Amino acid sequence: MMRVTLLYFARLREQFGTGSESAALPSEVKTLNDLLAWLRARGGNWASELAEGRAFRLAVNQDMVGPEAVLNDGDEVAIFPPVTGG
Amino acid sequence: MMRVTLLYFARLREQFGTGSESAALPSEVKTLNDLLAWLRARGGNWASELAEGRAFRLAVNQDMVGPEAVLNDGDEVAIFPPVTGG
Amino acid sequence: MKIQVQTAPFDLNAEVAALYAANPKVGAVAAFLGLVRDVNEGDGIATLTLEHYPGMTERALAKIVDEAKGRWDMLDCTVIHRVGEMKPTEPIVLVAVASGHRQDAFAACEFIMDYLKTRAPFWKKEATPDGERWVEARESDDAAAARWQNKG
Amino acid sequence: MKIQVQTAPFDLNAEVAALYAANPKVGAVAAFLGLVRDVNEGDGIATLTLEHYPGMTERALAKIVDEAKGRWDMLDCTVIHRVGEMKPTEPIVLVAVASGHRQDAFAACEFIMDYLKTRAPFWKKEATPDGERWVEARESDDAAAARWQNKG
Repeated sequence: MMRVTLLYFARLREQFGTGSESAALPSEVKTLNDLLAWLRARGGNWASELAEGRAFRLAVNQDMVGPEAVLNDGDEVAIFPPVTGG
Repeated sequence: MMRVTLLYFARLREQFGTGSESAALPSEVKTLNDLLAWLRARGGNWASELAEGRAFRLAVNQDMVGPEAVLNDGDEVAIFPPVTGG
Repeated sequence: MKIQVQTAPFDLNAEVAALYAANPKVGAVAAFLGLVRDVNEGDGIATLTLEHYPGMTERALAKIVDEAKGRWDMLDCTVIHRVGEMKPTEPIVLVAVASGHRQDAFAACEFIMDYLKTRAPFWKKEATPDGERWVEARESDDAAAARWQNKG
Repeated sequence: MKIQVQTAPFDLNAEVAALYAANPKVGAVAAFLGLVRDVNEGDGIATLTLEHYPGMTERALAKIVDEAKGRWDMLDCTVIHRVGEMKPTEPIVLVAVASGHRQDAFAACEFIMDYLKTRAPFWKKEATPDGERWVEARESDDAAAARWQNKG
């Protein structure tokens, strides 16, 4: 069983009602795509905000990555809207 | 007979030993090309600095122009090296 | 190279002077200042609030600056991005690049801004007369960043 | 639009703030600072002395700024060029452009600098260990100015 830290920012933080959680992932969750499916299964805002076709970005251990990235125990995973700084 | 003010800057000012002069031009001097030929006829640094192929710039009444420009009585004519500001 | 995320305003004179005053090899500094505007998408803006991802922000900015250093002759560089609440006319971000010559300074400064806009984890929330809203990312910013992949 | 030729140093904070502090439409300021370097063409530089053509200088700079205004969305602009004797690390020139968006600010600022380099009547004389010499114009500056004829 893998444990990861999940971080949410900006609109997603507000929609999910939390900025972070520590999650124990079932063994079938191996990639970010798997993680997204697992989060969508929570329903509600999780299902709608993370639906296919919605614009969001993913980072693992503070580097932006694609949804095919493989997760490791202890990873810091962040999900956030496209950035709007500057 | 046309009278113009001639201004020289930077290296040309130093080589000619003056920054300005008021010149009464003979009637055959109608363009900047004619003026350059008339100045070259002074010999010395005038001939060498204004020789064909030397890099210098021309302005009439504070606008850069080409050597074919026609002169008018009272014009302010400036001859200077390529600019190096900034 | 100085990379900083802070709530406080910054002193443009001090930041820019730090790039050239002690280094007579610097012939050019290109600087960019991004400011809070009072109108966006047709609506009045009372305040802008910047959120970021502490840790990743500094890391992302350092990577962007490193990439710029690999492409252009940069002698020094400062990136300061503010977070928290700001009002119209307040500076949000400063990117300043020192170089021997102007072309490198301009290109590196613009590159860093374009990449910052699409890769550094900052998010803007605007307070309008109709309430608060998150600013949407612009496709034009993605296009601006993408054009650096074909030149430099 | 402010265009000024002066011997005195200028205050970057004050000049840049004047472009945006009173105008909440300004979202971007791109600024360029040109500085005296201590080496040029391999020789040490003790001082740099700038000569100009009073009257034509201001006129040439105004024409360059007007051309930039016709090409890009500029809200305001300041060009300050110093003349007289300067030492390494001293600022020579400031070009700062305020705009709604960064692309216009960057492009207009770089355009004004490129044109200033080839069209504004300033001349530099360097004091080196071997004596004084006039700085030669660079072909690369002509090339930099020429590229704006094909884009913008």
